[in-house]
Amino acid sequence: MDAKHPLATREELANLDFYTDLADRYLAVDGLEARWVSFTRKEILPDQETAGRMHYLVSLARAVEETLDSAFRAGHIPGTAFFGRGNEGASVASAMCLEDHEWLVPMHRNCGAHLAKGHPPRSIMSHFFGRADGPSGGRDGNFHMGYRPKRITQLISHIGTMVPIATGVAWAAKARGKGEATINYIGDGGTSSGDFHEAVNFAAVRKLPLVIIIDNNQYAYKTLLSDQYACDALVLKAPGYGLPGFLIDGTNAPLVHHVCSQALERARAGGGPTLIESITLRAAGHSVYDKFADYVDMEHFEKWTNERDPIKRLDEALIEFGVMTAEEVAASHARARKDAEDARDEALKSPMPDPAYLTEGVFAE
Amino acid sequence: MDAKHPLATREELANLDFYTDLADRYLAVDGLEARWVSFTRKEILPDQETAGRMHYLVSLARAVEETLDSAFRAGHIPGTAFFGRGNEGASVASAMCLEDHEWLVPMHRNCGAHLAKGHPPRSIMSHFFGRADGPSGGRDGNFHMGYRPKRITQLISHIGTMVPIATGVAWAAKARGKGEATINYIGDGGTSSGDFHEAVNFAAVRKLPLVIIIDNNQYAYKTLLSDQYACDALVLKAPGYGLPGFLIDGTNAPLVHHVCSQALERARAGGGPTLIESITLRAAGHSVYDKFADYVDMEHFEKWTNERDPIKRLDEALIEFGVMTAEEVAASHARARKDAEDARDEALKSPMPDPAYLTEGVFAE
Amino acid sequence: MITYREALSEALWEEMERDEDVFLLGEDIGLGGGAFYITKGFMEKFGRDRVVDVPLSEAGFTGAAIGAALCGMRPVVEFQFADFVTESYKMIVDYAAGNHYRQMGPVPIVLRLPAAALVSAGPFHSQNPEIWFFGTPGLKIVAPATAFDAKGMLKGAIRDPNPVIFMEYKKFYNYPVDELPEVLRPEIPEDDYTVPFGQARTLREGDDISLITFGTTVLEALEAAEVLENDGVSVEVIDLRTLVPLDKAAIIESVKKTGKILFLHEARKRGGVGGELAAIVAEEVFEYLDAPIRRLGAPEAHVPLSPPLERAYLPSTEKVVSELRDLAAF
Amino acid sequence: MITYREALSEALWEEMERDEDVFLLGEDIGLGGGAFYITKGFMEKFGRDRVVDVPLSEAGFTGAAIGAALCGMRPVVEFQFADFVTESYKMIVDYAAGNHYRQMGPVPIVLRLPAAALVSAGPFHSQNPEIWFFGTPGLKIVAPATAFDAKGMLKGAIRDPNPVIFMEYKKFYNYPVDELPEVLRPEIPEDDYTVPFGQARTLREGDDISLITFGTTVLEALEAAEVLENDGVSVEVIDLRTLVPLDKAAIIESVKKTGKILFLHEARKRGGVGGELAAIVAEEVFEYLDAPIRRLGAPEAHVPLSPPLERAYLPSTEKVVSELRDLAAF
Ligand SMILES: Cc1ncc(C[n+]2csc(CCOP(=O)(O)OP(=O)(O)O)c2C)c(N)n1
Ligand SMILES: Cc1ncc(C[n+]2csc(CCOP(=O)(O)OP(=O)(O)O)c2C)c(N)n1
Ligand SMILES: [Mg+2]
Ligand SMILES: [Mg+2]
Repeated sequence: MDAKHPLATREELANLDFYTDLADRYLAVDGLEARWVSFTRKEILPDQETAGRMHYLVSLARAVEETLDSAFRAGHIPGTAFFGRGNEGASVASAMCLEDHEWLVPMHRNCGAHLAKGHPPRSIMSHFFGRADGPSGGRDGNFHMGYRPKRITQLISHIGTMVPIATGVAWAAKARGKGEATINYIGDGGTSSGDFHEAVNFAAVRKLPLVIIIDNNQYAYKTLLSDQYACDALVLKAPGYGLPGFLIDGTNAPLVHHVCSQALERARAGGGPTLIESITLRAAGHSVYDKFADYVDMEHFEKWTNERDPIKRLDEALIEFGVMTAEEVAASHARARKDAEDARDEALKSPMPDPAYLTEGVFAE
Repeated sequence: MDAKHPLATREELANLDFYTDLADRYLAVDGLEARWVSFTRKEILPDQETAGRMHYLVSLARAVEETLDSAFRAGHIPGTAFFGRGNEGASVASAMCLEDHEWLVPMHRNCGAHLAKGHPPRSIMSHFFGRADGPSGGRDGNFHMGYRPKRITQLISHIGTMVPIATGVAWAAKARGKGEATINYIGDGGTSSGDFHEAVNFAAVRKLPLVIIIDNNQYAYKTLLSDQYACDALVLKAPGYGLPGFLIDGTNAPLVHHVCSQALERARAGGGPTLIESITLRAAGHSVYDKFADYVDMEHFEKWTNERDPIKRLDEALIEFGVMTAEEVAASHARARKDAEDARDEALKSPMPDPAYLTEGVFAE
Repeated sequence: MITYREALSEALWEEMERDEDVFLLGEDIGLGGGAFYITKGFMEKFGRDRVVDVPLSEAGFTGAAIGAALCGMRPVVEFQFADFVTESYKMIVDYAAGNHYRQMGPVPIVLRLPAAALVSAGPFHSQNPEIWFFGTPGLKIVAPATAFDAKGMLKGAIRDPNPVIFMEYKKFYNYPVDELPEVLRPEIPEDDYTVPFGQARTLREGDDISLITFGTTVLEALEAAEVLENDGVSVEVIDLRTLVPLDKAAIIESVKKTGKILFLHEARKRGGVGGELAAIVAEEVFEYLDAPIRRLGAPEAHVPLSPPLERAYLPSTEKVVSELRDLAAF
Repeated sequence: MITYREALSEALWEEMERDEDVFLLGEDIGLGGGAFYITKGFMEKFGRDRVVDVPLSEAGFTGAAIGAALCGMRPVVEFQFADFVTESYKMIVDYAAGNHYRQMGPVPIVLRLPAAALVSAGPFHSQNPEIWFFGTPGLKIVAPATAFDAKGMLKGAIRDPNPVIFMEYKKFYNYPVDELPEVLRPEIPEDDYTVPFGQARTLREGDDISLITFGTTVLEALEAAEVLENDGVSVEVIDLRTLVPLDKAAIIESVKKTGKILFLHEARKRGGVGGELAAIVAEEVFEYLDAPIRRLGAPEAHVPLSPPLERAYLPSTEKVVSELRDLAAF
């Protein structure tokens, strides 16, 4: 046995505690072998330029969603809104690994991934505000957004659907033989859907260039993990598809970047899909309407949001290891905030859609 | 490590050969541990009475299907017909383990399970012949049969569907608290369906008293296993649901009985579901219309049908270990053949359905 | 008076008390009390084995409900939104609908579908599901528009031995009772009652035009009839209440009286159930018609989210009035 | 002359040769050449990455097709039987149908659905899928009844930027060409051609009654018209060919001429597309009608398997004749 990467024991898996067990190691599953891979926070740090971009983007994700949240309370968002608070680090750090010409297949808590892939905050704001110049022209809203100029698909509400869609996107990349890879996210709840299963299996059989990230944020709306699945960790599904899997702390953005870029390299090189379970906490209600204190263990919630906030953790790591100064970090936050608010102000000036076009575009010409 | 039950190695799993590897051992998967359990043919033999019943029932399954096959060629079966040739041993030996008041949720190659659960050959014949006195009154036919007096559900064509249905049947048993268990089958192809996944997950989360048997007969119509899944064995899906799993030679009827009765005991005692992968070979075409020589490896086919015929194997084992004499075996075959043919003759006298009732029974009163 | 939402809760609660075989399956209905809090407090009372928080798997849990129903239980499935029933399509259309016809026993399941538009809920939380099921024999389809019907029909659905597509209207859940037109708030009996299926209800009598509707558009229908009264035109408004079984007699009686008919529903006109209704009238009482049959439903688009589009999409009182005036002028 | 099945094979083959982005997904279509051998020999020619034997997972592979289409590819999905499309329902109705309307790009996919009754195929291999999709905007629905249409419409579907529900009729696959009525075997051009959608075809001109149909029942329609000719009644038979887009003008023109109309389809009458067609006529050309609108479809039952039941279930020439005679007598 490789001493650096010891096999995980049955007991460890059966008593897995996301909070402590993933602090300084991650789990790599391959066939029926699960190994613990240790890391130091320093060794996984990206280079300075990447780190700077990452920092700005996670700050932007937080700022955009906070701005949207207050815009909702001010009555600017028709319908409802879902946010990815707590997931900014994993979203940004994974999607950053994609090349411009590669496709992203995001879900409803991946605002950070949209931003990292290049979806402009201005467009996101217009979309949430139901404006004519948003990417759906006001026909849809909330997190149901895509952005074709940057190769981001739109999700529909039906959870699970996007995993099969992602296999098709990856299929196209493979068929055209340009060595492109795709990232797709799915929630812990979403793994229970038949679509997840059908798609992961198809991706595995056809060795598609696809990285599937399970955003396990410990809740599916008001349903507990223990009512959602009975395995010790979702990553244990990987061997059943013949795929490699990783179980990682998704609040550690550099770690997500480290593991994802390897998985993407493997996909681009023809090695097939990887399943990554990224543990975070949904650090807010399910939607802006959700009274989550009714069903969430608030002690657990406080602990995670205080100590495992992906942005605070990134701030600290970058400063501690001298990648950015405290001033640079503050400036990055300030810039993000301003960019989000400018985008909001601009979007609020956009026109609402004209009902004259209500029935146009049902068919493509 | 338990020397009697050594852990399976990665290499063994990656190079799994159903034919040789399962000859005198089976695989027991629990969490990330896969152990080989060795057995001798003698030690797994059921008691004499059970063995006698088993022998008659596998013979009957073969005889009923062969009789149906010639009835089809004689023009007595409207539509098409699917048979479970090669699967009689696994079907009978598993369903035999059910009590009379327990439910069976069979698939399209489980004629043996129908018979073991008590579905009379006469009723099966009427069903295939489209007669008024068949269990669906001629509204359906072929393998789409159930038999409520003996608690056998009807399958619909849509493969995968029956696994969720089985979870509901098991739910009812659990809710009513009588310690009843349910058996459900699904094909290797069927494991690719989303339904399989949703249902196995639900069964695991709720610890339902359900035994799910994957009838891996090495083909799904004309699709090869390698185009169906990419894991080394389907039983490796069990850990991803938090379930125990077994990989067994399904042509060895006593072994199937041995493993299934334990799984059912566990289910009845509240231990939850078990996933069993039973390896057989579909020893005929997909349906009576299928030209299977076009796509089947005939050398492999010959080898299996000659050496792994479940009936021949049972005959031999029972005689070799003195459970039945050669004469008793021959008599059992003869009785089965006669019973099947009598059932056919009777059914051919049954009336066809009266079109006057075409639209009756759409709703229950 | 209780709200429509409370009526649904009461029906479920009373039926669960009455019959141990009744149990509930759905996403977030236990610990969380459901997206619309219809089962709030149920898990505490009935336990997690009768109020089942299921994994995110509509086909799977609909199938489980069917399986339990085959064994004589009475599962009630809550879909979080009617839209998600498309995930379970084959379970309903292929399995549940035909099982009794295939002589394999009754399938007493209720599928509760929170349906239709609310406010800017967008293309995936606003759909009217009736057309997905309307053409399949063996499914009852009901559409309560009042709290009285919601309670009585849900009880009736639970006791019915057939699969029932139970559309409930999110718009009505918390609709303030005192803002409803009088006719839409019938007294709810203290005692147990059920509403029989297949009996339309005349919300307003009239002689000149028959306005036949169901679901959310009972509101627009009544308002429009009021407007027409000021024009001196007497409009009869009928709430069909259930689509399968259909109260054909009520439609035919009314059209025999008025000679003019408008079918109205929130769902799209093209391919909506109004087509079947119009066809029935054209086939069976053609000779009584004094004007072309009219239908009003949403236009040819997916339900858009942004307010100006959504407003333009939904059938409004103005649109109903305009159709009625056209008919009156014919 | 080639068969309907050969026409489909040719269309696929030629389109795959023409455009590298065209590829096929389906169960058993590669190694096995498909349940009906429509892609026999394709894998050898185009390889296993363009003729893809998929795992048993309709929702999954339909979703994969949509994803590839979003990236500009042209997937053609074969369902082994039309009935199994219920497994992919939400992928089609919720995702594919609305993507372009939501301004997220076109979804050029073709869903090939081997539809309708053959002989004793029973409730799960005999269904007519059009009603499942007819009410959803954004889906084209086509129903070729001849080899000429099968080839030209499949090519057209593949080149169309929208999702196309392509119904193909198992009954016609191997129908002996020389047993078909002359009008159902138009010459198939040597050269590349497509059949434009939305253009009905008059199979037989007539003045007394319009008989509007599509799909398998073109056969019964033509036979019945023949019988009526002996009665001295002249029946116009129109094959709609596509349901979306619909050639409304052709229906309206014909009914203006004849004043009497019968809609005929193999699918059940109640909830069938005949309802929408009848409603359109009742709305738009009411004043031209000389008789009630009639519809003929299957009765209220699931497709039964046993021959006496199946015969009673399917619309037959006798039933068409009887409807036509009723209309003629009106
Ligand atoms: C098919 C389907 N069923 C139900 C819903 C309603 N719903 C929206 S989000 C959600 C929970 C999703 O949980 P998870 O996948 O863990 O994602 P999270 O919201 O936690 O990020 C549910 C049940 C849906 N959108 N789609
Ligand atoms: C949802 C669905 N898709 C396709 C089919 C057509 N079909 C019937 S049997 C079969 C293969 C099933 O393979 P498997 O599950 O391995 O069972 P086997 O026939 O080998 O016993 C297929 C594709 C079907 N019945 N249902
Ligand atoms: Mg979650
Ligand atoms: Mg198989």
